[in-house]
Amino acid sequence: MTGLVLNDEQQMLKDAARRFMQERAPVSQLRKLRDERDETGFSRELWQEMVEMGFVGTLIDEEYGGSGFGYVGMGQVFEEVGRNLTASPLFATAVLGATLLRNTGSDAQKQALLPAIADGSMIMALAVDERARHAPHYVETRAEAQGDGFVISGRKVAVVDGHVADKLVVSARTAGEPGDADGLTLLLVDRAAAGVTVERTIMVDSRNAAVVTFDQVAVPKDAVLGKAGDGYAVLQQTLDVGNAMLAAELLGIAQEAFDRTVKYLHERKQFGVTIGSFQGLQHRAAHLFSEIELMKSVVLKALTALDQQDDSAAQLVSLAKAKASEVAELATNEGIQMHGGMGMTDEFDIGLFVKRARPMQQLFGDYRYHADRFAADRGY
Amino acid sequence: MTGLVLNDEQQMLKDAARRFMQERAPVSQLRKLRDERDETGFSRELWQEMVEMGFVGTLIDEEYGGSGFGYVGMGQVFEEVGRNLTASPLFATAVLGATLLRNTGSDAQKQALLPAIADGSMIMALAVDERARHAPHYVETRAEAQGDGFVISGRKVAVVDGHVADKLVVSARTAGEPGDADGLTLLLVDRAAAGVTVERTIMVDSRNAAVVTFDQVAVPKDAVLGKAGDGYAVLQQTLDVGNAMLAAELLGIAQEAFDRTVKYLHERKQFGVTIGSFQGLQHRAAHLFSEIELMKSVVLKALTALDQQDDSAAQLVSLAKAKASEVAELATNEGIQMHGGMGMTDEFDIGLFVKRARPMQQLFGDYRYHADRFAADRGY
Amino acid sequence: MSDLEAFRRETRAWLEENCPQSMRSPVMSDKDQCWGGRNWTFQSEDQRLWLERMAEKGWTAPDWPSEYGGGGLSREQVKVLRQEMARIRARPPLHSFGVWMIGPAILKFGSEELKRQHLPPIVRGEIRWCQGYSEPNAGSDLAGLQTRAEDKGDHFIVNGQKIWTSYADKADWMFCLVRTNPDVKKQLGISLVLFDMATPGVSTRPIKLISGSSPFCETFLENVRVEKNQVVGEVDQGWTIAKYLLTHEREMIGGFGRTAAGQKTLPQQAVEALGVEQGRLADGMLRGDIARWELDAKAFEFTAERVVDEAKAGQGVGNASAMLKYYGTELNKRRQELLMAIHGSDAMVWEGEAWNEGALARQWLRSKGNSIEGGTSEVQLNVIARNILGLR
Amino acid sequence: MSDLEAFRRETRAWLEENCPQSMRSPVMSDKDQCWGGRNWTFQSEDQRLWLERMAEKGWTAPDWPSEYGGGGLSREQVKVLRQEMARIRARPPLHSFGVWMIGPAILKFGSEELKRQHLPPIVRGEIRWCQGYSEPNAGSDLAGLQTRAEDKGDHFIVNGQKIWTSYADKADWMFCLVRTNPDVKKQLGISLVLFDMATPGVSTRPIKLISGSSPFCETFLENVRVEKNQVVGEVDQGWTIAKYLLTHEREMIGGFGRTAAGQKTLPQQAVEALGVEQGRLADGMLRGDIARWELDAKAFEFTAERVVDEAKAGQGVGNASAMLKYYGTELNKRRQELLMAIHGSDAMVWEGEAWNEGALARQWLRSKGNSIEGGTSEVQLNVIARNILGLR
Repeated sequence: MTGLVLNDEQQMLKDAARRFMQERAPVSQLRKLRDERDETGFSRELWQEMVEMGFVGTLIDEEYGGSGFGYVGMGQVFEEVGRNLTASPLFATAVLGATLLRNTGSDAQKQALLPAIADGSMIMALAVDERARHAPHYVETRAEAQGDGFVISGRKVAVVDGHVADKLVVSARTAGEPGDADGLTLLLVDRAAAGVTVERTIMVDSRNAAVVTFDQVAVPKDAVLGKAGDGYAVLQQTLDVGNAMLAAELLGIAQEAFDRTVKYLHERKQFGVTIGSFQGLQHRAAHLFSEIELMKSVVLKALTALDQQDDSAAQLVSLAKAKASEVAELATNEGIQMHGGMGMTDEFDIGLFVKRARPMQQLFGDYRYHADRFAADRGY
Repeated sequence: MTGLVLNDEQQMLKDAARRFMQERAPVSQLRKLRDERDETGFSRELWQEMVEMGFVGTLIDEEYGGSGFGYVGMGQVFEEVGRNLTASPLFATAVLGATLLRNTGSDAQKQALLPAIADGSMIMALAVDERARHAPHYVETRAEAQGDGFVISGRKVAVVDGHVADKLVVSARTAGEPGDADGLTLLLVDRAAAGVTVERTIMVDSRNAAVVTFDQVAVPKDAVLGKAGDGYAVLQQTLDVGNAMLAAELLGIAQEAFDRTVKYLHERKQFGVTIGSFQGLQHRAAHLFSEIELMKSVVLKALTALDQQDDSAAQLVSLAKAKASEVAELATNEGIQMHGGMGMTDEFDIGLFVKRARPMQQLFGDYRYHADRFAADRGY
Repeated sequence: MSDLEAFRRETRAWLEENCPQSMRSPVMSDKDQCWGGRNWTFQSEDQRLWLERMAEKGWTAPDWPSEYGGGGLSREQVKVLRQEMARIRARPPLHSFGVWMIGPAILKFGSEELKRQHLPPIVRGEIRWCQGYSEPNAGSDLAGLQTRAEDKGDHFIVNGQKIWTSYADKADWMFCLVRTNPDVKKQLGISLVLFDMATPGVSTRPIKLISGSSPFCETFLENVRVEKNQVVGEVDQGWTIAKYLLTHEREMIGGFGRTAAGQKTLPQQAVEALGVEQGRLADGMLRGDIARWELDAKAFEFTAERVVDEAKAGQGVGNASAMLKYYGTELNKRRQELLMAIHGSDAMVWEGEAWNEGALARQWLRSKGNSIEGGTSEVQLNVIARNILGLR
Repeated sequence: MSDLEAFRRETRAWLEENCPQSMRSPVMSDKDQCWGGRNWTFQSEDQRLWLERMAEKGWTAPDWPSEYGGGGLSREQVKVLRQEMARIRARPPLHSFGVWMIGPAILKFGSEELKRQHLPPIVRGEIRWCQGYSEPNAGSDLAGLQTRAEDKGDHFIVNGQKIWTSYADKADWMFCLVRTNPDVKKQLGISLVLFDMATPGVSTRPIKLISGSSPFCETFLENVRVEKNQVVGEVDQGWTIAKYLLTHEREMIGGFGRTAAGQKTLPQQAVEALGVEQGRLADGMLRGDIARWELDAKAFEFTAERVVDEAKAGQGVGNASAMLKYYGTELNKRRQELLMAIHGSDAMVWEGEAWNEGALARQWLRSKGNSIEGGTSEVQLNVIARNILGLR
């Protein structure tokens, strides 16, 4: 890729993802899962189809059964996921799980787990936050060395797809105090291990997270991902990848909410004319259009920087996540307001976009978190 | 006064001030002073008229030749000053000087100075800030005890009307370090005293401030206002009164800028219709109207709290100054934008309102300073 | 002792004696509200007693004339009654669109016959009312309503559909805007009519909102017979009454989002959730946004005060209701977004007892409707621009 | 070695030999800009030499055909020339509305005669041009212009008034929009004409702005004779050319407010003025506002990049200029307000050497015009709403 445009391969992936999500996983599917109170909150059948389409293996190297297509590529998939509110464990497993293993896993760990992610047979989840607001260095959960391994105790919240995960990666403290960046260790834990309790939390977006409790959970020595005590840096890398994908998904959400709103402005009549003829709404729509253009640029810039292992990737991810959060909030709020009373009804889809946007804005840090991180990184 | 309405006396004072400023000190007078490059920046003749109208003595008790009319009353005068951009030393002398003497002066100091303020024969100025952004506890200027008095050395900036003052009140450190609230002392200094240098600075609003340098300036013991070392608290009281009057003046500025803008919207034609018929501008004007309504309420609330010596007066002043700064900025910026190219020309008056608003917003703390002070006072 | 003081003493003694102890605590949930009506099930014997005793004195509508069952109190006496009720934290005995909305309209515009028929049952909480204004294709353009009332001599036959009817499924009677003349300017051919919800042809369906279940309903009117004596005011002149009632509604909605007594303020919640470092909220960016909001919220509160004070003093420009509605609802939306940020992932949960069944998220979503119902923010801005600033 | 590499080598060598040393530093003030024209006084002998040498090769207008005095370079060669000039920090040899605006318009729309007459003197910097578009009573409604051109057979007689003419008092010729037909739809009766500023009946007056003196003028046209062969394109068809030029102008203004090379960034200035505590700017509220601005400024910068990249790749929706103009100028206004806040009372001073003669305040005031000139923000939003979103 040269410059801020997609190359042909990336464009093809995007087109394929768009067609697939529209046909196989549109908004109506999320509605169906919700109304039927599906216990997993996603369709296994769809998940297998996403494996076959190659979406799940986008970030996994070919030797482990993936396509090694990179972050810009995966970002295009997530943009389409956002447009269609597609429910699946793609984020928790194919982004967070795959990135952690790829960046820090031992050869044995990669051999054992990456192919299982790529072929859809294993679902993963990352247990990182302990507070309601993202604070990855605030970790009370402890992993005490015992015998040939560790014993983990603690409580994690907002674990996305924790309720269906086969394996969890948990950040635990092998040294230091809550608030320290040093002393954090990432460990692989079987969902089925003794002492692991998973409480499903149904979220406002009709998706799922979980509260996961570890009560004296014993894991072997080789459960450690990377080096014990050095977990924070690799965790940050993974969170950056995660936030870039969240930004891409928010871009899809904002664009789709905006497109539907502009369509409504064209159709809805009041006082004998279409409401899109009112300059008050026109100017707000035009402003929102401009903001979405900015959002597109920062998302693509962050994804590109990750692919190029650019030194400023972390800063650019914070820029992307901050701006994406801000614009998605504006786009979904304007969407409701411009849809008027009809937008307030559950019958219209626009409300589902509002509901999906906020949890994604907050997950791994909201506008304020990333504005602060951006400024600090910029030296002020 | 009961509730948030003016009583009859206050309303009469406001009406008198409005008539007087419109007739005797309208915007054209400021323009004239500017274009003639008047060295004082105000008219002595006008000043005497303001004395005769009783404006100058509004905050001075009757026994010292004033009317003791109170803060709500003086606020009405300042609102009209704001509407007409009236240039005079009213703020520096009749607000800051009079309040300092009234709150902390000894009987002898009051006897000597308050009547001279009330009859217009003496002009005062307050030398408090040393940094470009308001920081009243950041004081490097020192007053060393020497013989029967003090010797002052230091440099003050943004001293409003310092170039015409007969007497200065200066905050100097008799103990502690820059940044400490303790150890500040307020001293009366003759403008003519040896070692005092006043450098006039012509400001963007065609008004004046000064950089005042004190080089080994000797003052007697009785130059101290209040108690040595305890100056910070009384200074804060005076700054609160000052900020309430600045908020009232900003209210006048915002209202006048808004009125002129709405008038322009009614008159100016584009595309064959008045620009006031465009809903995009209508909605912005209506929003601004609402903000100005809020501004009116907080200004009156703060002035009332000062008159009633309410415990929360400081908090309410910060609320008023913050909100007044925010809305005046919006009103003047919208004023320029809605006046279009004509608003950019020096020929139109709207630009003078923009130019006057910013220095007043910043003087003694801008929106951000007072939002911070408000929040801290509210416990967060 | 003045008459008013005597009234205060009597009132205090009467309340002390007649207000059941369990009715002396704040309304905490919908269940604590007493709406009355034919199908009402009292939450408790105390709730029934309290309503009956107050209704007996006419104090469910204290300022209405006593000849229609009201309390017949003066403005000052009503104020004293409210103060004395607040003193012992007495709950309102009755929540009622009858008392708040259609009652005052009937008093002002209705015939003597209508007053005698409808006001006393409202005072006694026997008839519960709902409001039939909005229609699916009208929205902000209320006057564009299409529900038709055909003149059949001594009665009308009404056909059409209403939406956003609060508690239509629980109400006994509806006050309803209908088009009685399609051939004149749209504001001129509208009438306000009253009918029993049990009339054949009336059916309702609850509306589910993005925040979950709601009191709103759709109401379908199919050949509904309405007697001509049930028109409030003149036929075709209903728009004036509708506007009178809308202004009233707008003011109520503009008050949304103030912190209720006993509830923690937004900054207090932030301090609890995030902690304070060196006297300042630990999250600097969030602190800034909270301060901005609170400055505006306080300024708004004082403005509501000032508007009342000015009205009392016979001053003020009037027309404040559009501004209060606009600003108040926008403020509440900002407040709810801040609460979501403060409570983070806890605020994102939708079900489960530990999360109060998603109350935070549901309140947040519900607040989005504040700037739509009762006239959108855009409509309020139009009103300010046209009626106050004269821009058109 | 490719042809382009050969061209690069030649160019580098030529520049090395011909660009005077004093012309190899950034333009720091207006005085360093060379505008040429009949009345130009060169700032230095080097400035004259540099213009003459570049003009000789046609490199003041490198992509124009060499038959009209231009450089005749391909797109790739122009890029190489720019890179090589940037490499030695060579100044532009000529600032010219002729090169930037009317030249390209004549090339695209003008007759062969006009090209031969006007383009070579533009390339050589001999004739300085100004633009006569806006009128006092038109403003955003540019097509509503009232300057009349009366047909007198072989010439027009022009009467009217122009405003916002940059450097009209210094220019030699004007390209000017006039109404040649008042009886058709307003966009249809407009022509673009050229005339010498020395023609009898042309007079100018500089405009003083709120920020002080400015390059803008009013231009008065009283019975000004314009030859018919000085119409660019067809008579009555000038609006198309005007729009072509306006899009161009809009893009230039949208770029305002980027930090120039060597200048301190806004956050750097804030850090210097306020200091840092625990890694964060000492003023938390101001820090938040600066971060908000910088996030938007960076996002805007990348958007400008993306638009160019997409255009190169033949992608993109086009129509980006209105968005860039709108957002860029609003950003710059925010930037200037932040600079005022950062520099506090220092920024409020209007005169005096110690305060750089009020440069901060004057820049701040001048920035208010960015969202007015070249089409107001409101006009840009209209363009986006209509042309991109299809709302009307």
